[in-house]
Amino acid sequence: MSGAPEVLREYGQPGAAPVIQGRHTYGSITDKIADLALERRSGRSFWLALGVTSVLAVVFAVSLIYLLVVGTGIWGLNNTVDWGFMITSYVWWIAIGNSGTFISAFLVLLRQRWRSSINRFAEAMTIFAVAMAGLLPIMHLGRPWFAYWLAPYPGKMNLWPQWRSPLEWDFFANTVYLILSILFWYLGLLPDLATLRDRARHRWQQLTYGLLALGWRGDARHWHHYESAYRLLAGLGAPLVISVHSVVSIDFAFSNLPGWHSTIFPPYFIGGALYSGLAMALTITIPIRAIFKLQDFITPRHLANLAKLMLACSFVLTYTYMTEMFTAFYSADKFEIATALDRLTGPYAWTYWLTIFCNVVLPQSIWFRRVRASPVALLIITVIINVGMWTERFMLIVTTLHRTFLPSSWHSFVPTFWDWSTLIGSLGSFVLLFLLFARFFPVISMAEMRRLNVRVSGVDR
Amino acid sequence: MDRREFMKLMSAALALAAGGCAHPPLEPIVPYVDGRDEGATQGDPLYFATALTQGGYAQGVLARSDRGRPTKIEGNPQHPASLGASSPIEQGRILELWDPKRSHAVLHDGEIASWDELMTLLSLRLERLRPSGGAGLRLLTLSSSSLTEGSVMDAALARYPQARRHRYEPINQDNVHEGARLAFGRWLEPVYHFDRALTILSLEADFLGCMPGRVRYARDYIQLRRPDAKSPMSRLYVVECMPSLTGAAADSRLASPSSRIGDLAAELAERLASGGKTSSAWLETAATDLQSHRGRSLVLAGEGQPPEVHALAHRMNDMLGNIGRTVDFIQPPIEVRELAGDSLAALVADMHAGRVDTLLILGGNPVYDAPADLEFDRALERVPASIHFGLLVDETAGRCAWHVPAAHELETWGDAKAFDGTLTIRQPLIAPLYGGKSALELLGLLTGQLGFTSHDLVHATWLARFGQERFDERWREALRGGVVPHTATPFEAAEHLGKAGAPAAQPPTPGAPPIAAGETLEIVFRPDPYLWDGRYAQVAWLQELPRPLTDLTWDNAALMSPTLAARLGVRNEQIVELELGGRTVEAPVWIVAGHADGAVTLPLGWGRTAAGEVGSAHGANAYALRTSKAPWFARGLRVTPTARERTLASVHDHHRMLGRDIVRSATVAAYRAKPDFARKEADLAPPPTLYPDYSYPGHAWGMSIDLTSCIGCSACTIACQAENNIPTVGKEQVLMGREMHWIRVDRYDEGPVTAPRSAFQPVPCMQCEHAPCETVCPVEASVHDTEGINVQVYNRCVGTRFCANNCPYKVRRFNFLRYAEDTPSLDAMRNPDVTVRMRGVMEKCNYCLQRIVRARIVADRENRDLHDGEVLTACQAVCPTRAIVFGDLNDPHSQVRIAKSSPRNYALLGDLDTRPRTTYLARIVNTTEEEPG
Amino acid sequence: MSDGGRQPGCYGLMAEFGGSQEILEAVRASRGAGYRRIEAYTPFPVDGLAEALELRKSPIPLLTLIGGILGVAVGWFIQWYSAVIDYPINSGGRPLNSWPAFVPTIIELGILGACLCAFGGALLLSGLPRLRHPVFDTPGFERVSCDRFFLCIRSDDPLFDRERTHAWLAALSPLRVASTPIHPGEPA
Amino acid sequence: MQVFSPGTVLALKLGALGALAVIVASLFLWRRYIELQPAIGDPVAQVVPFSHKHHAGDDGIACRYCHSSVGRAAFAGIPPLSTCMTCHSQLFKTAHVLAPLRTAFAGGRPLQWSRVNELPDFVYFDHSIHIAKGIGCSSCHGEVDRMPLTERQAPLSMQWCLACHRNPESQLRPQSQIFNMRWKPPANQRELGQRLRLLYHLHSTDVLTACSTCHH
Repeated sequence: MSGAPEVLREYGQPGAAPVIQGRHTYGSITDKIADLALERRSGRSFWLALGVTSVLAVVFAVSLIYLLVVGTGIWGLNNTVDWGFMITSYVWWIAIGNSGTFISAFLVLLRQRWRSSINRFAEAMTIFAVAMAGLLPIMHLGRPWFAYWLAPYPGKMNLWPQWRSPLEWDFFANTVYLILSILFWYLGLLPDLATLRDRARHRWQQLTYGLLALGWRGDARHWHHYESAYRLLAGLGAPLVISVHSVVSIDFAFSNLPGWHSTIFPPYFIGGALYSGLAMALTITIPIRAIFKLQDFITPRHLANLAKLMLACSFVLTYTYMTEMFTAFYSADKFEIATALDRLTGPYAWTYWLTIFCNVVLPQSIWFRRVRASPVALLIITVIINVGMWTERFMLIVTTLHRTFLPSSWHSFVPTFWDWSTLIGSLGSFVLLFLLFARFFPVISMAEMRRLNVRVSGVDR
Repeated sequence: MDRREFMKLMSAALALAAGGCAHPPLEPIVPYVDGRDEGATQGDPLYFATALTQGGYAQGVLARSDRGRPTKIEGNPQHPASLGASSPIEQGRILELWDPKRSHAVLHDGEIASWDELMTLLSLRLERLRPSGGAGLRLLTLSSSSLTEGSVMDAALARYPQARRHRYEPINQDNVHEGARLAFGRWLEPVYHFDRALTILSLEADFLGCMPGRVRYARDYIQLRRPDAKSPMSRLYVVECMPSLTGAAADSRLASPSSRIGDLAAELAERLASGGKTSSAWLETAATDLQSHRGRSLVLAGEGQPPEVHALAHRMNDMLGNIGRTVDFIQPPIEVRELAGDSLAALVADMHAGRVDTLLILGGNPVYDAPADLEFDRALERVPASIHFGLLVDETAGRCAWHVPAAHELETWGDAKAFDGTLTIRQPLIAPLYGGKSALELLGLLTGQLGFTSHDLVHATWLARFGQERFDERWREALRGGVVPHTATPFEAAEHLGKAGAPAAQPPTPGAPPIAAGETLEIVFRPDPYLWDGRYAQVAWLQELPRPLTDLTWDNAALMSPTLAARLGVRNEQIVELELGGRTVEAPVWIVAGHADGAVTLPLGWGRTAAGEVGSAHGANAYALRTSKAPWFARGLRVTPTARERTLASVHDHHRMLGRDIVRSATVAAYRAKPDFARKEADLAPPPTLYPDYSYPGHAWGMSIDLTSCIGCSACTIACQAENNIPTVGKEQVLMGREMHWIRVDRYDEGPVTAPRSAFQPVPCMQCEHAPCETVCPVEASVHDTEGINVQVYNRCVGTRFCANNCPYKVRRFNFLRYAEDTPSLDAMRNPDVTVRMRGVMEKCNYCLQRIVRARIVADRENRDLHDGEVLTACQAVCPTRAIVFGDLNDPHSQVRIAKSSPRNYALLGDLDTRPRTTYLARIVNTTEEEPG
Repeated sequence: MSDGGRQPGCYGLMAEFGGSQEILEAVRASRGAGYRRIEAYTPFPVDGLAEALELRKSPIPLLTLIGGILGVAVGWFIQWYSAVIDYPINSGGRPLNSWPAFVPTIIELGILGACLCAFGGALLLSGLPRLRHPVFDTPGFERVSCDRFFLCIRSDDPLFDRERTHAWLAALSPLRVASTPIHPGEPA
Repeated sequence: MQVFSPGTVLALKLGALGALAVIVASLFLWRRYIELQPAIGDPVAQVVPFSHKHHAGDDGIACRYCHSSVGRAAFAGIPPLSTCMTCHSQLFKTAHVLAPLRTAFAGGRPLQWSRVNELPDFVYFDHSIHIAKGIGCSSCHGEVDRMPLTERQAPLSMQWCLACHRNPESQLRPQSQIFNMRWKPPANQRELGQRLRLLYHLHSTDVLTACSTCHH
């Protein structure tokens, strides 16, 4: 079967950038990607990034240790606003993870083969983001060491979880999501780990990668089952990701609070999740592409495709913002209207308008081809969108909580040093994990790139 | 933290760790419920009737003792000043007892000395004074109504005829006594009968907040404020400067600088005497109303008003035929030989003149709270031997040569009179924790009866009074009930009083025309409702209890009206310099809606410098401006704004209802016309639900809170705090919004900001049947029990805080830090029936579950049902006006069922279909105006 | 040369190819020649290879379905049993058997069961993990994970004959043909 | 080329097994370590080696002679030293083991006994109601009169408490048997228990297993 005609069928956009640049063979793809992990000849930019993120990871660790020693009171929370930065970050992280799954799973199902170049990124992003999303709510508990009480197990207390709580659903959704993400990622990684094992220069590399590769030998039977399982995991991941973020939104919508108690929340959150995840994928891809010189495999076409998807999500979000306001005023419920007005004009109104600017106004620049073609412009935009999406969650949480039904108990939320340090620390730790991953594992699926290469270029060598 | 069971077992060992050696008093004490037997001391708590005094007036209490450890104060139902209720201060005094910062040792010039050393030195000194008859020996005491103290003092003065006894009390009844003298020629005290008065005019008399007998007065007052009863509702007029509890309760309130109130009183008296017209419509209405209720009306003046105003009030009552009906006069329960202010002034003059050789300060803190113009501290330097006796090493202790640790009132024997003269023999609950002495023991030195305990002396007093016959029986009876029967001071017969003398014809107060721009202002000193004159500054519960009408904790402030603040160009929390007669004090501004323009109120009792870690360095010291000539208000205040700020910890920032039907109120007329005005859709029939209702076949606990009766005194908040081991969190945490009170008293203002009408609303957990908190808890920490209580299982809680978010009433409280665990020194004080919550768990009101469980166990042991009233929640028990009723909703005859059958019954935020078990009775006011709001 | 028998000391013969089309053709040819125990090793999934090898349809979808059903069943049972039977507790006045509220957890557990079965099934059916395997001893086999494609005719193929099979493979014009040994004492 | 030699594979397999064993063992040890109480069946050393066997078993002193409040209060009661001294001012006046008792009594200080049955602070157990409703001493404390040094007999875990609260019939005794250390459920205990449950007016199982029954 020759590759070229299929390429034209799939990417029949005249003038579009190719998905692989340059003339590559199986060997050159392998050399390029595997050597990143095995040789580790890293540039200054890498070490600089590693240094900065390591410091932030230490900040994160210190913040969490201080939290465990002193208590939840180190944050700016109070008896009126019981959730703050941590839950904001939690929703933000899980959203980013969701989009990673979207890129890897949905695009598999939709046979978007250009995803091959970025799916490993996206999956790693998912895992690290979901790990953060798992860690933060546990740390947010008053007594994190009892988090296992959310799991059903036959214990000395004869007690079970309270199944009606969305937090319980959340516990299951996130756990399952993390497990599935890791399995999906690991399954895809197996052939590449075998490559590293077979090309390892050092004995320890050989042993480590060899152990992780589980003895993968590229048997046609392996590939046969592998492809079946991979497709099924993608198929399971797709509804899972929808359910996970629906459940996250129900953490809020299940309540009776004006501003949260709304049926638009699941699609609202899913749209937002895709949006912020795509932005984060770009935010990560663009510098990594530059640091590791992966321009051949991650081409302007990938960046443009992601940017266009992001623009589409921005419209989904714009729609939900409008619906939210419309519903509030149309409800004629005085509490709903008060919350809506508070968002528009209250003490935290700046978060609302910042959200609108970052998530609605700014992305309109993606309409311009020059913006789409410029990695730097895209990087700036996506970073701002990430900020905007974080602000949106903060706005949703804090503006709802700080003024609820009884004016007597209204109280503001003011973040403390530790709120900020935990937030920034978690960001740094995420990037650090990502850098380490990029350093020790193939950042692009070599097996998939080989297949993509033969299809795109027809070079069967 | 030590384990509770261990504490139960080893209370003695533990109290030792708390800093002293705790054991029961040596002499037999008598529990409130008879049938005491030795075995029971190891088990259930016992209650002992005793009394706590303030300003010399006794407030009868029942003190709970858990295996010898006093843990809670309840009111004494048999005591006339209590009738079962108490004020926040009495609740806080249990913490005063256990305060680890109490003085532990005799000090000489700041160094630890011994009691024997002091005795030796004093004896020598007294020996030397003996020949001169004790010239140069002075005693300074607080006001006292104790028979024993009086007789011991008399005995001492008999041995030292040249010695003198002085009395000082910063918040005293001098004006009351002097006012009576102006009117009747004698020092007398009025006793009011609010349960008979249909029209009441208060001339800055805060009879609900700070008068002796206030707890009883609140109960009496509310007797005629029951809209569902057949009787007519009384109407209360208040004219005052700073809004007080009484002002907030008023049906018609006039804000006026304190100095103007005398003029108003004179004008009103004139109007009542000779008819004619008054200058203001308000006075006119009040006058008409008073006149139409002759014999059933009442005019009273507050202790801050000059004697002339009191005399005017008596005269008006006389004219209205109220004397003998709504007001009676008695000999002052406290010993009045001279006015407190004069007495101190005389002492200080002698001290300055070097005529004082040995000064015994038997209580009180004059270095801190004496009038600034007397310069007590400088005078003290001229006294060769000064001995301070007190609970704390306070400001005065630091300036005296000697300090003797005092025993707490719960540690000593004594006796005292209530506001109406009823006598109580005080019995101790525990032997002195820190080796403190009673004043009586110290006085033994003067009488030459060294070695006698307070018990011996009190016993002797009563042996003389009761006589030998049936003494033991009467003694035990008096101790058990907490009152000596039939000892109320008889009322002065009207014919003996004579006509209330008319004071001078001209306006009796210094002329105080309305304030014009640019003129100096007036400063008003009021007692802090909880710290009083400052003596309770070390009690963290009282520091953290939000002040009614300012909502401030941990600080006082220069309180002023919005208009004045605007005129001065100052904002909340901006520090201003207050200058009066060359003395200055800095205080942050706090704007109070309804405060009189032209005056600034600075509450007394703040700015302590030596009141332990808890009490020191909070607020501004008003005594620095207070002089003996103008102890309550003074003109000539200059306010200079500074650029600095002091953050004030207010617990509520918003006081408007914004059109939400939170407190539902109406006038009597509107209520009579439409009795179910408060009922909205959700109150008439529960909103439809998909779920079948749960059945509660046994008990179904419920609560009703009458907003008509609630006077906002916050006694419920602090009683709950004491009952449920609720920690205080400190100013920083209050500022962050983390106060822990399980029942808070919300205040909502309606009407113009210059003259708002305030309504109080106590908000505990509503115990919703459809509890929004429960369904969101992932670990079954917040669940319902079979009797409908929304329980919080602390040990199961992981602290997601979703429950608190989802609570529409925001009554859940989270232990953000180790609030309770960090005060192990208070472990011995804690209620052993209530789990001390750890860091990271949620807590909230549970209808005093421990009391229900205890009562249920007792009933089950006896194989019977609980009867109505057997379980009282702590908030219900303490409430002076019985606004809170708790009981079984399944019992058709229960008080709570009856209360809830009122057409005024409504559920807070009932539209949410939370089905709260706690509901409110709408607020009814007796205004002549249109329906408020 | 018995059916299913294996030549002692020899796993099979390996032909090494440089491209995916070549090995596809070689597999098809070998199947055509009657070889049945053929294995193919490739650096990426080659389209059509499974069909050429006439591999059975993968049972993993079925396994996944079973896993999903099991997950759902466990999810439903544990919630119903704990909330209704084992420790019934009144939470917010909701019925004990609040089945609509149980659905999200049931879904998640269904997905968990399915994904564990899919992943576990893939490993199990592939015989992984297996760190040692005779084919690793084939000379040059380390490039199978890079750019080489191997066709193996196992020694237990009924038609296997060291010389004739070697000749057959050589005729397919591979880069080379090598023998894969089995070390004594090790399972094949 | 094989990456893993047979030896390496074996080592890895053994290593995995070993790691599993270590994890299981440390979990087990950790649970032992966090246990508040002395182990079941471990006699607890006391400052005075008080023997229930001697006092209650041999001498036949009734439980309530010392634990006087057991029927009237939550706490069964530890006797004041004066109770000990009723006899020991006459008997064993000079015995060495009783020296701490005499010293403490003379000094007016309590003896520091070590707890045998410890409940967490957040659990409220009331002896009197259990006695009143037909639960005998030995149901929880075992045959104390056969213990030279007292030891814990029951796990006192929530599960253990619940087992009885869910099915009190299995343990209910007639009032005459409360202090009988040898009481064993008779063959017809089910039927007897149901009758006693009615007689004692026990609350429903819902009430008995409500959180608020033991936690507040």
